[in-house]
Parts: sequence; C-alpha cells; structure tokens
Amino acid sequence: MSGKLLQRRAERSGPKSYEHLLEVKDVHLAFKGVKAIAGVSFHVDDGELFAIIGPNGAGKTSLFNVVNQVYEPQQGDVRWKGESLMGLKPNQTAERGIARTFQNIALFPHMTVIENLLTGRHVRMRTSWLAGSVWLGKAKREEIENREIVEDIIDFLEIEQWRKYPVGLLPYGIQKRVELGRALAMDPELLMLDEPVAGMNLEETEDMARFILDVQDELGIAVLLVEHDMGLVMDIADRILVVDFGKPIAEGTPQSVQHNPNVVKAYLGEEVETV
Amino acid sequence: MLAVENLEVVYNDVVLVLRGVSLEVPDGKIVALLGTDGAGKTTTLRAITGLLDIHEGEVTKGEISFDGATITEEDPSTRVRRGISQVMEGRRVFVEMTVEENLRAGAHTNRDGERVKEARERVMTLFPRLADRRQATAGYLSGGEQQMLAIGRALMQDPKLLILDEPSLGLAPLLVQEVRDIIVEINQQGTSVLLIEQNAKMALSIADYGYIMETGKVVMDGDPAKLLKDEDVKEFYLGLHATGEQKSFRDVKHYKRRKRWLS
Amino acid sequence: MTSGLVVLAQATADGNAFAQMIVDGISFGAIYALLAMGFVIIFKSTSVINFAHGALTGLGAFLIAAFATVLDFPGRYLTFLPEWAQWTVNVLTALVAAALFGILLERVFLRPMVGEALFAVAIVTLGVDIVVRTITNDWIGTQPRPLGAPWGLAVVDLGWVRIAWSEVIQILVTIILLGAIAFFLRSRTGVAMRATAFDQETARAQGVNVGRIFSVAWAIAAFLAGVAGLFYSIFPRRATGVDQATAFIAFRAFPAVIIGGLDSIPGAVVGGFAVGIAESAANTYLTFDFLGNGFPGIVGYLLMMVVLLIRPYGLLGTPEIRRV
Amino acid sequence: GGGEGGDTTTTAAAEEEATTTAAAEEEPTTTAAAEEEPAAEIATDVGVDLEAGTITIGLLSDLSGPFSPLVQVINTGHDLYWASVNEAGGINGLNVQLEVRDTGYVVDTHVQLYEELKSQVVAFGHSTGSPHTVAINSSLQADGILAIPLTWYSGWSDPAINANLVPHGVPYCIEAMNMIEYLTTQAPDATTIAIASSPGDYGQDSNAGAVLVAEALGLEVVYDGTGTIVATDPATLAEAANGIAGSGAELVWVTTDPTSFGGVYGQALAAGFSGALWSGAGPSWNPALIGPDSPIAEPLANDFYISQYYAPWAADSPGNQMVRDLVEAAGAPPLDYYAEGVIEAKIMHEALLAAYEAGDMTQAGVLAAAKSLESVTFDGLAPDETYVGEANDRLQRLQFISRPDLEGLAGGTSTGATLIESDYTSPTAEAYQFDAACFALEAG
Amino acid sequence: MRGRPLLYTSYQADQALLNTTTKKVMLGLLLLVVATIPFQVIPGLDFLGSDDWLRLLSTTAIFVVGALGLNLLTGLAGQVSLGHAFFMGVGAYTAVWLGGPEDAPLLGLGLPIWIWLPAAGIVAALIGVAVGPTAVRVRGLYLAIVTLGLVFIGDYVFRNWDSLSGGAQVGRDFPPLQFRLWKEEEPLIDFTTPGTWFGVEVSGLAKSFFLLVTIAVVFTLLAKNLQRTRVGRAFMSIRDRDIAAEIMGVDEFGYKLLAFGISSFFAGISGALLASFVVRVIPERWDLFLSVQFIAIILIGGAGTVTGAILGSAFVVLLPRLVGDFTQWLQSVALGEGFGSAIANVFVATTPNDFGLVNTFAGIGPGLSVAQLNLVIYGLLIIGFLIFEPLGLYGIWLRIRNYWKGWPFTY
Ligand SMILES: Nc1ncnc2c1ncn2[C@@H]1O[C@H](COP(=O)(O)OP(=O)(O)OP(=O)(O)O)[C@@H](O)[C@H]1O
Ligand SMILES: Nc1ncnc2c1ncn2[C@@H]1O[C@H](COP(=O)(O)OP(=O)(O)OP(=O)(O)O)[C@@H](O)[C@H]1O
Ligand SMILES: [Mg+2]
Ligand SMILES: [Mg+2]
Repeated sequence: MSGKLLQRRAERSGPKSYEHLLEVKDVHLAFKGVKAIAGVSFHVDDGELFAIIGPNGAGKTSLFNVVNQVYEPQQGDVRWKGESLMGLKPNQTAERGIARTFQNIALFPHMTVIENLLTGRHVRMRTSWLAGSVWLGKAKREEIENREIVEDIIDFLEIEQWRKYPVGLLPYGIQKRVELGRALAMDPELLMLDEPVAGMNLEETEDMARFILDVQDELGIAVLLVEHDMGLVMDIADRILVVDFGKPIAEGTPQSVQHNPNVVKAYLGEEVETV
Repeated sequence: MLAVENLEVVYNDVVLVLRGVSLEVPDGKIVALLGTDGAGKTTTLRAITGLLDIHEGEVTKGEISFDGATITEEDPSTRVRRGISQVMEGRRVFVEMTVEENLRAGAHTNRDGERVKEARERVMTLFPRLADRRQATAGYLSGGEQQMLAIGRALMQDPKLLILDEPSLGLAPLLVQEVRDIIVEINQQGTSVLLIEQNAKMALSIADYGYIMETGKVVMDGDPAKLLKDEDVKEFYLGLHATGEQKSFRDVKHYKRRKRWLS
Repeated sequence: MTSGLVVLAQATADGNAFAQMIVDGISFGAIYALLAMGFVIIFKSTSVINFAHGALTGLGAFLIAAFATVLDFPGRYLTFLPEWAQWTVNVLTALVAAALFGILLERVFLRPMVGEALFAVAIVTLGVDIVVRTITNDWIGTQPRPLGAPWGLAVVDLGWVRIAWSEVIQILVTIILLGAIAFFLRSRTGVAMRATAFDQETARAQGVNVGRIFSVAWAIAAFLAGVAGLFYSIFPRRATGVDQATAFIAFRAFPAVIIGGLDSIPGAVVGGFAVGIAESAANTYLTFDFLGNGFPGIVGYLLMMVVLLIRPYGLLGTPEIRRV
Repeated sequence: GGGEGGDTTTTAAAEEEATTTAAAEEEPTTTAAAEEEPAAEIATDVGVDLEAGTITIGLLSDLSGPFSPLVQVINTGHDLYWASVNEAGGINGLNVQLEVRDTGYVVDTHVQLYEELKSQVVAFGHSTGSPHTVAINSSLQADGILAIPLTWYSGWSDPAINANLVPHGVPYCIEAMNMIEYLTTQAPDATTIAIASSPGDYGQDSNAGAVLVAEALGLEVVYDGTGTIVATDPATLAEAANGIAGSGAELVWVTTDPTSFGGVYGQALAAGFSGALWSGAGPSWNPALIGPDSPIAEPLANDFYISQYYAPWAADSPGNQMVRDLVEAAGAPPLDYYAEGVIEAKIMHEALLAAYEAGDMTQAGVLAAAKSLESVTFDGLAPDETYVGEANDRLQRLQFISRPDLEGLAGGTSTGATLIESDYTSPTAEAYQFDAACFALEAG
Repeated sequence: MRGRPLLYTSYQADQALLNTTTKKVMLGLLLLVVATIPFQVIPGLDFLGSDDWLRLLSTTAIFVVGALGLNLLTGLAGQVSLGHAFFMGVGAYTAVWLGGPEDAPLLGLGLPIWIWLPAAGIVAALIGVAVGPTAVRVRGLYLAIVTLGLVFIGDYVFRNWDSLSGGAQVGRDFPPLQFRLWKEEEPLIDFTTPGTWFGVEVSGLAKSFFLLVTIAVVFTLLAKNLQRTRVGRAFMSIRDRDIAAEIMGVDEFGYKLLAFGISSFFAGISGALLASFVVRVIPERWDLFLSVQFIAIILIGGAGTVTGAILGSAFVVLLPRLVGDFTQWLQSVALGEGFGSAIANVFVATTPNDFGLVNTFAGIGPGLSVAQLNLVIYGLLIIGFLIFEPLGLYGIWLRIRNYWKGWPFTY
C-alpha cells in the first residue's frame, strides 16, 4: 500500500486526548412501536476490529445508522473522541472521520469507479462551485492530487481494470470492493462495514478478509464490523458484541462469545454438522 | 420435472454468458447449483423463469421443458401458472407495500382462497418474525427479514418447483439452519427444489444432486457425496485444508491461491 | 330587535352565498377528482406521470360527441329505449371506445418503454399528448362539438342554492366511480398493479402479466378521462361542447393529484374537491382588485404548495422508502 | 428600371412616395427578361418570378395555437380565393402561390418564420396577432415589406405604426361602441352593463370602447371583468360568469372566444341570471353556440346580438355569393370566417394589380401600391375601404349586426345569422376621434 | 506514444477537457466552421448564413445556455424541474426592468447590458434558492409538479404585473443586445444593426449570432468544469443515492439548493437573452411548453451530459423547421406531376374532399393540415427517440465515435 494513505496513519498516531474513539452509550431507538435498539452500549478503540453480531432484525444496521445520525435515537448518546455526535447531520459525521459501507450496496451506479472514489474524497476537498466552474489553479491542483490518492486505493483493491466503468455494470463482488474503496477514500479513522462478505463465495470472502486486515494493520484504521459469516468474524475480530431484539446479550473475545449459551441459542444454533 | 438442455444465453446481443448448460431437476428432489461469482447461475434461473428480456438477454440455443412441455418461449406469467416459483436474488421485496400485501402479490396466480389462506398460515409459522411485522412496510424491514419475506412470498404460490437464488444471503447462522430445514420440509410436502447457493456447505447437506458451474458451463455434477470428496470443491467451496480442517481467515494474508479446475 | 333581524337576514344571505360556493366547488371538484383518479391509476400501476391525460380528456369528449350526437350510435337502433337511455348507451359506447384507444396508445407507445427511466417515459407521454391532441383537434375541427346531454338547462333551485342537474349527476357518477375503483384496487389485480409499479421484474416473477396490467390501467384512465371530458364539456361548464382547448383542463388537476398524494385514489378525490372548493371560494370571496385576473386559477397550486410544506407526500400519499 | 414605383401610383402622401422610392432604389433588381416582353418593364426582387410566372405571398398564420380554429378557416379563404384568381388567369398571367407557415401564436416563432419567408415572398398576406405583428413591425419597415395583419386593434390607426401594414375592418373599440349603443336602442330602459373579456389587445381594446360608450350613454358598468377570461382555465370562466350574474346587469358585453363565451353564458344561466341582452366582439361568436345539440341555443337566440366585420355567409350580396360559390365548389363546409380570408386576399390582389400597373413588383413596390389604394370594394361582403389619408377619415366604422337564426342553421340555409343591420354606425362611434389607440399596447 | 491515443502519462492529461488529439482537432474545426457561418463561405453550409438560419442557430445558442442549467439540476443532481420556464421569465423581466427604457410608462431603469444580463441570472438564482427549501423537501414526481406549479404561478404574476410585463397577450419590448458603458445614446457595440467589424461587413443578425455563440461557449465551459469537479460529483451522488451521498459527507440540502441556484442562474441568463433577441415578448411566453421543451432537450440529448444539452438544443430548435421543410416538400410533390405526385397524393389531400393523411388546406376537411402534420411528426420523433435511443443523441454520438475508434476493425 502506498504513499498518501500511509502518511495519514503517521499523523494519526500522535498522543490522544480522548478515552475511546467511538463510544455508544445506552442507545434506545423505536419506530412506531417497533423497538429496534433497546439500550446498547459499547465502545471502539483506535485501530481495533470490533464486531457486532446478532439475529436478523436485531438492530445492527440501525446502530450504524445511529452512529451516522441517519436515525435519531430517542435516548442515549454517541461520542466520537469524547465529543457527542448527537444532533449532527450525517454528512457531518463523515467529516469527523466515520466511513461506512452498506448492507445493500449503495454505490452511485451511474458514476464510474473513479468518480465514486473521488466522491469519497468529497469531505477532504475544498473546491467551491465557483472555483470549480472556472477550473482555476487551486481547483485543478486539488482535483489532480486527489486523483492520485484515488489511484492508490484502486491499486490496493486491485480494481485497475474497472476504473472507468460505471459501477452499476460491475459484478457484485467488485461492487462490494469499490464500496470499501469509497469508504477508504474518505480517509476515515473508523470504518463501519455492514455485512461486507454477504453473498460472496469463499474466494471473494478471503480477498475481502485480506483487505479488512490490511486496513486495520497497515493503515491503523479502526473497524466496526457487522457480519453473519461466523467463520470470518470469529477469525478476525478482536472483540465481539452480540445483540438480540435490540439488547446486548454478550460481549467479549470471539472464544468467550462463541461458547456463550445465550448466543448459541439466539443466534448461532447448534453447529452445522459438516456432513 | 424440469429439464434444461444445452442452453445458450446472450446478453445485449453480444455477451455470451451461458455456453451450453444442461441440468435436470427430477420430481420431488432437491438439486443444488453451485458456482463462482458470475458463473451464470442467476442467468440460468432467469432463462427458466422467462425474465431474461428485462435484462436484454436472450436464449439463443437450447430448450427448457417443464412437466413434459417446452416452455422456452413462454411468458413468465404462464410459467408461474404452471407451478414454477422463485426467490429472486437480492430479496426484491415490494418495498412500499406491507408484508401482508407482499404475500398477497405472491399469491397472484393462486386463485383458490382456501389454499392462499393455508399458504399464509404456513409462511407465518415458518417465519414468526414476519407474523409480528405483518403490517410493517417491507422497505423498513431489516435485510434478513426481507429475505424471509422473499422466501415466504414465493411459497404463497403453492409451487410445484421452487427455485431459490441464494436464500441464505444475509441470514443469521441460526436462520440459515432454519431455512435449510424449511426447504427440506417443503420438499417433503412434494415440491421440487432447485437451490442456487454460495453456501455450498448448507446446499450440499440437503441436496439429492449437485451441479457446479463456472463461466457459463457445468464443470462437474454428481451426488453430494461425490462432490464433497473432490479436492477442488473442498478447497474452493468449503474452505478446507487438504487435511480436512477449516482454514483460518487470518492466514489469507499470506496464503497463496492455487490454480483452479484443472479439468 | 329590528337590527337583530337585519343581522339574521344578512347571515342567511351570506349563508346562501356560502352554500352556493360550496356546491359550485364540489361540482368543479368532481371534474378534477375524475381527472386526478385517472392520473393516480396510471401512476399506481406504472409509476408514470401521464402528461397525455389532457389529450385523453379531449379525445374522450370528442368520442362522446361523435357517438352521441353525430352518429347517434348505437342509440339509433335502440328505438325502444327512451331518449335519455339511448344517449347513455351512446356515451357508454364512446367511453369503451376511449378505453380501447387508451389500450392502443399504451401498446404502441408505452410498452416499448417498459423498464426505462421514469422521466423518459413521462416525456414519451408528452409526445403522445402532442400527437393525440393534434389528431383529436383535427377531428374536432374549428367549431365546438356539443355532447347532447339530455338534462339540457334543467336546474335544481332550492331557493338557498342552485345546482344544474348535470352537476348533480356528475357528483353522483364521481362517487360511484370512486367506490368502484377503490374496490377494484383492493382486488388481486389491484395488488398486482401496485406490485408492477414498484418493480416490474419482480411482479412478473410472481406471475403477474405486466402487459395486461398496463392495458387495464390505461383503459381505466382513458375511461375516467372521457367521463371528466363529458362533464367538463356540457352545460353549465362549457355549454357548447368539446373544442380544441378542452384538453388543457388536465393541467388544472395536477394540484389535486398532489394534494391527495400521487398514489392514493381517495386522495385524488379529496384533492379534487379541495381544489374545486378553494377555487370556488376564491371566486366568491377573493375579488380584490390587486389580485388581478385569474387568481382562482392558481389557488389550487398555492394550496398544493402549502400542503406539501406540511406533508411532502400529499394528504394520503405514501412516503418514499428511504433506508440504507 | 426599378425606381419608377412612385411615379405611377395614383395618389400617395408625399413622404410615403419618397420613402418607397428610396427603398425601391436600395433593393437590387433582378430583371433579366428579354426586352420585347411587356413584362420586362416590371421591376422585381423577391417573390415575383416573371420567367416562371409566379408571385409568392407569405401567410404567417396561427394554425396550431389558440386562434387556430379561426385562422384555419381564414387561410382556407385565402386558398380558395387565389385558386379562383389563378384559374381566371392570375395577375396578368402571373400565378399567385402561398407560402403558409404556422406560428403557433408564439412571438419568437412568428419572428423566426418572418425571417424565413422574407427572402421568398413579395409580401405577407396575413399575420396573426397584435404583439406578433408588432414584433416583426420594425423588420418590416427596415426590409420595406407589406403585411396585412389579422387584428382589429384600434392602435393600427396610428400612421407611425402602420407604415407597412394594411389594417382593415372595424377596430375592436369602435365595434364595442357600435354594438352597445345598438343594444341600448333595443333595451331603451337599460342603465347597467357588465363587461368581461380575454386579455390582450383584443379584449382590452374592446372593453376600452365599451367603457367609453357606457360613459357617453350614461350606463353604469356594474361588473368589469376585462382580461379575466382565459380559454384554457375553467376557473376564469366561472369567475367572469359569477361576476356577471352577481352584478344583475341589463346589458352584457363579452369579448372572448366562442367556447369560452358558451361557458360564461351557460354558467351565468345556471346561476339564475337571465333577461339581459348579450353581445360580444365578432370572434366571440360561432354558430355552434346555437347548434342543434347546444343546450343554450334557445335562450341565446333570444338574448344575443351578433357583431360582424363582414356580411354573414347567407347575406344577399355579390361578394357573399362569390364566397359561397368558391366554398361550395371546393366542397368545404359553410362558415363565416372564409370572408375574412377573402377580404385579406382581395386587398392583396388589388395591391398586386396596382404594383403591376406601376411596373414595380418589388417588395417595396407592392408596399407602396397597397398604401396608395384609394378605394377597395368587396362587393357587399364588407364595406369599401381606403388605405390612404388621415387615420380618422380612413378608419372603418361600419358594422354588420345579425340575430341568431336557429331555423336557418338547422335547415342549412344560413350559418346561423340573419342580417338585421348592415353598414351600421352608432353616433358615439361616428363621433369618436382618434388621437391614439383606445387601449395603448405599449408606450415603451 | 503516438500510436496509443488512450495512454496518458499524467492524471492531468487524463483529466483535461480535451484529452485526445481528435477532440482538439474536432473542436478547432467546429469553431472555425461556426465563425465562418455568417459569411457563407463554406460551400454546402452557406445556407446556414441566411438570416433565418442565423436566427435559428442563435436561438439554439440561447437554448444551450438554458439547457446546460437544467442539465445540472435534472441531469446531474436528478431533480426533475418543470419550472425552468419560470426562471427564464424571471431573468427576462429582471433584464427588462433594469435595461428597459427609463422614460417609458413601463418599469425600466435604462441600465446597460453588463448590468442587466448578469443581474438576470443572479435574481433568477436568488429566487431559485428562495423556493428551493420547499422544492428540496419533496421528491421525484412531486417535485416535478411543484415546479410545474411555479410556471402557473409565474404566469399569473407576469400576466397581471402590467407595469413590468406589458400585460397579458400584449407584452413589451426588451432591451436590445447593445453594449453601452453607461446610459449614453450611442451604444459602443450594437449587436443588432449591420456594421463593419475589423474591416468586414457584418449584418446585425451575424453580430448577435457571434455574441450569443460566445456566451454559449463560455457557459458550456462553466458547466463542463462544474460537472467534472467536486460539486458536479456531489450532484451526481445525490441523484444516484441520496442517503449514501449524505453518509459520504455530501450535504444533501445544501447541494440541492446549490443545484437549484446554479440552474436558475443559467435559466435567467437564457431567458434574458431570448427576450432580448426576440425583442417583443408576451408574458405567456414563459409557459409550460417552454419548460417541457427543455426537459425534452435534456432527455433527447442525453441526460447528464454537456454534449447532450447542446445536441438536444439543436434538435428541439431546428426540428420544427426541418419537419416543416419536409411537409412543404411533400406538399409540392403532391401538387406537381408524375410518379412522385401519385405516391404523395396518397398522403396528401389537395381538395377538401380528397382523401389523404395530410390536407393542403389549413385544416378544413379530412386529413391533417400541414401545421398539424408538423406537430404530429414532432411528437412522434420525440417518442421515437426515447424508445429507440434512450441514451439520446449523445448515445448515437457515442456509437458513431466508437465505430470510428474501431475503424477499420468494426467487428
Ligand atoms: N426506518 C425504519 N422504520 C421502521 N422500522 C425500521 C426502520 N429501520 C429499521 N427498522 C426495524 O428495526 C429492526 C432492526 O433493523 P436492522 O436493520 O437494524 O436489523 P439488523 O440487525 O441489521 O438485521 P439484519 O441482520 O437482518 O440486517 C427491524 O425489525 C426493522 O424492521
Ligand atoms: N444484464 C446483463 N447484461 C450483460 N451481462 C450480464 C447481465 N447480467 C449478468 N451479466 C453477466 O453474466 C454473467 C453471469 O451472471 P449471473 O448473474 O448469471 O452470475 P451468477 O452465477 O448468478 O453470479 P452471482 O454469484 O454473483 O450471483 C456475469 O459475468 C455478468 O456480468
Ligand atoms: Mg442489517
Ligand atoms: Mg446470481
């Protein structure tokens, strides 16, 4: 992985003035009577790979949406480096350094791969509409600088050949990868991945696992992962939170969670006997 | 019951995606169709159900027959009426309709009020979570709940042949097991099943027969026992070391990929 | 005592004006409601805004004029029926013809657009509007064509309020059609229609014959447009009948559609009556000079803006699903 | 020689002569015919081809816009008239051809099409609409081309505006004076009047006349809906009808299009308004209003007085006979508006003849010829007109007035109008002195 | 290097506007052709220099400005607006208020073009931003109809505000395309009257043509730059998936407002130019049909592309003329003699009772009149385009280009 993105890691590794990178405190969220989240708390530290698992409809995606401030919880607080995110708009959470991928791919289908990634750079760019429309020196310089960063990401994800294709035309697996790239382009400190390997075959899952581990190890970006592929989660997560019906039922290392009877009952089921 | 013979499909008049696929779903059996990403599994499904045209695709060769009748050129609604029902890839619930209305839409070809009622009861017992959320707008359901709805909707037709395209996508492990049990149960009630899956472990554990597709061709077929013994299947679909134990994803960073399918 | 009487007299006088205003508004509103229902039917089954609805209105009215007064078909062979019944049969025949025309338009111009971007389809309907309106205008010719409604100038005068018979019938017909369509939409076909609008491919996967759904939608819409055209073109609205400007009425129904919610049949009716009454009220009470000419004409649009500020999907419309 | 144009014109104002001559000299002439031909004497530039034997005239007509129902018929009048002229040998052997363009009643399109035709035609035999004609007026003057406008706007009397135009017929505001004063002779006790109209020079000019005559006769204007009626907007018809019905007026003057008129009348009737005398500017009337299936036929036949600038279809005059012959020969349906087309064509015909006579069939020559026509007769189809002299003298004030004719229309013997007064002028209209337009189109 | 036209050595080269030699050459040639049009020197294209074609091309240039604006809003940001005509009207009336004659009874301040033209854009943009918050709340087709409401409300205001618009169906004259420093009598440059430029005789129409084309080129550059930079991508991301865009850091509300503002600016300029070029305009000019024409331009040209906006404008402005020419020709063939006439006669009725699809009479009798046929063909072409080439003219252009790229190996 090359230059520009690594630089940022160095910048990030200075002394810290906060306790946790992200802290979710006793969040409650309900929609017209449906309790999606009922008192969840957890925290993610710098460079950590934290996973949230739980049955369908347990409120995992909703938690992501709360962190992004797409949903406004009725109760509770979300703190980013010690500062509350409550009341911000989603785009402001992005500016703070929270990036995300989506359960159902949410790329910009009519834009090319490069354009999608450059849109990820949006928060890190300054060009105003006036400067942009006349393509003045600074605007032009900024465009080209950011294009270089985007090319780095393209290299990293090995999607060179798709660069100029509208992403809507790409195969599912590649789209998932581009989505990861777009999130990386935001130069985040926390990367939230919502089921990054759903619908992927083993080979693609392996690729994706490698990318996630690289992101964590080499770029030092903290990862918040939601995934139903237990093989993957148990192998790569540092800590795991299990939720059911919006409530936390277990938290701890993969081993401890895996053998928790509540988790087995609500989520894992008795091991699938491999023939 | 269903026989696909030597099927060729072309998208946009240029992209040849299926190159002579043949497969068969015998009456009352579960058949698994496995394959890598982009192998053409969904395309095969579309050819069987007649939904290629929306994707600018076309069957250029081959024949599909169902219950002895050739259906290659038939309108999709006629095929549904014949008893072919499908769970489409990627959930595809009607997001602005309620769970209940989605199920009613699924029962479109089922004009027998009593049977519709029975079918609904069955779906509700299979997926209690849906029963709770009957009046909820489908678009607001969680990913997994939508997947349940998609399966439930397909069951509303009371089909003779049920085709499922990645039904386990996005489902929690426990639910994957449940869906597996449901498929077995439906099958025991007399419905033939064609199961398209990425989750080979799950699919092969219940199938009577399996096909493996790569880049538009069937590269291997046989009963599960035979497939499970194959080295390539073990490595690429089950993620097992040659020794038989599960690989760790932590290792992939240093893991070198082997050339596949020498055949 | 006397002053009390004067006040009372004034109140009744004003009360009469108010009642008349409401009656006029409902009568106008019924036309908007009929048009709005047509829009909604097409929108509900194809997600398309049909800009050709005006043309269908003009065409429907023309067909009625042709069947009911020029050809007198099939009434002329039904001499055993009283005259009003003959006329009614003629009109129904014309409406069926209009519905067939709707199906034809859908098959020829819209079917090929299945699966294309909705706005592209909307523009296709604009093209259809130009074509159909021009041809209809050619058929209508340079003179207005009367529709020969049997109620003539008959007016129900209750003393405190007056209403033409044709308006009474129009309101009844609107209510009956509302009921019929609301019932229809609950049916199997109704559910299939909505499914088709949201996702044609998936609807087909459920065995829905999408083409048939489109045909039915366009047939119903053309039928409703014809009914609206009928009541718009007879006494007292435009007593002389259908002419080349008749088609423009459809633009007056847009606010009604939006106020009610693009996908709601009851909404269309509520919106239609709301716009009708608002216009009528503006006609009666907002007669200030500074408002200039034609203010009642935009009251519907102003009302629409206000409603949208409060409810961006209209009073009864379904909000778009926004979720990631 | 191209400069002769002015010399042979019979009478023309001195300055006009000067300008035309100058204009004609500027125009390059392309006469290349052989010396021995008599036609060699004739100067031509655009739109007259002596070798091919054709004269081309442009019509800028609204054939798809709001006035198309009217203008389509007028255009057919042109068609039929010129076909018969050509049959009879044309203009001294030259065939007249029409280049028709549809303006759709859009000013830009009008201007655009003017540009397209100006290099093909010798003159414009028709130009629909006032703002539209104003928009091409400066170009007409710059290019030295004649146009016959289809508008009866009183402002055309202004010589500064009409230098290149031949306005004809009774201006809207004079018409209103004529008709309203006539109505008061039918209802001598009337003291109140309600007026309503479409916007634009048409409705505004007409209502300006109505207000003037009401003042002169001591009538009270109890409702003024000037500019209210917009054909495509049903709410405006209700607005006008409510206003009229609510005012309880004894006389009603409505200037709009026929269907809108039917709507206003019908809604007023439904509101219980009856007993008043109604009339409206010429284009408000259409026989379909009293057609066999029109529910308002009976009451309207009682209440309405028809105003026309020309004699109705069935009138007994050689001019009307000619129109009837032309239309019947072509198998077209009987309608009144052909007359307007024939009248416009006839003016052009006279102008072309005069230009030929003068040996100058350039665009400027035809303009000069038209502007020097002292007397054009329409054989009873319309009153004779002159296009020279002071505005107040040459302005047309003679009106045709008819009553609805239910039997005639049903029996096919008339277009629903029985002429009761021809060449009528009311005292107020007679006395009215033009200083400017009744209604100013724009002073800016 | 030379043999590989698609190889770029720097991102700068890749991102340049004219990133291939072909593009550069083509554009140079095109500009050259445009510059010589009024002088009628290129054989075969000389007809373009006639007054009526110059008018058509100038009108096209004006439409291009407006279409680029709508393309930003609808094509890029995905907000379908039927209110473009309204903003054009606002621009036009701003222009006439500022630039109209001072001493006339109608409103006018007599200011020069360098004030009224930018002001036309700015005022339209301000109004665009002012109605934006309502518009931004609603989505999809609801928005289309809200903006349609703007057209009707605008129409009402324009019609009734006599002192500004001149009144319904009456209208007023607009300030001409003349450049003054301030209010002096003699304009410094008059784009409406003939004169000599650099020793060459230039007609008034040619001058306005040059002015309008230059303005169109400038706005094309602005639009193109906007589209390929940060703001353009933000617009597209909102169009493609609004919530995701927000989570990526794009302020949806702000950028939608911005899109409305910029688009209205373009519309205002276009409206002012159109009114000024036509000279006299009635308030009914800014009607729904105009808005619809612009939507048609965007879709027929190819939504979201600058090239599409230009091609679409040309199509919509020139089509009526071409169709008109076609029907004229058909008519003349039918009236003539010989084999062609026999065929044409099937379609054309020459007397009121003759059979024919078209009727050379103005609409009396069976068959369509020529004007009506024009309209029908116009409508059918719009439909046909969208059915057979959903990507619009831009799609056709792409196809042609790709064909030549592969030439001579086309398959
Ligand atoms: N906008 C919304 N409106 C109404 N209900 C909602 C909304 N968003 C989520 N819900 C409900 O909240 C619950 C939690 O949903 P969520 O998407 O967070 O589940 P999840 O844990 O991500 O499940 P899965 O693993 O299936 O994706 C579900 O029952 C869902 O239907
Ligand atoms: N509409 C289309 N137009 C062109 N090519 C298509 C289209 N749909 C699919 N393809 C191509 O056809 C091939 C097979 O696709 P298909 O969706 O059938 O694969 P699949 O086996 O179902 O893959 P997955 O596991 O990702 O679902 C892919 O290469 C894909 O890119
Ligand atoms: Mg989820
Ligand atoms: Mg698939």
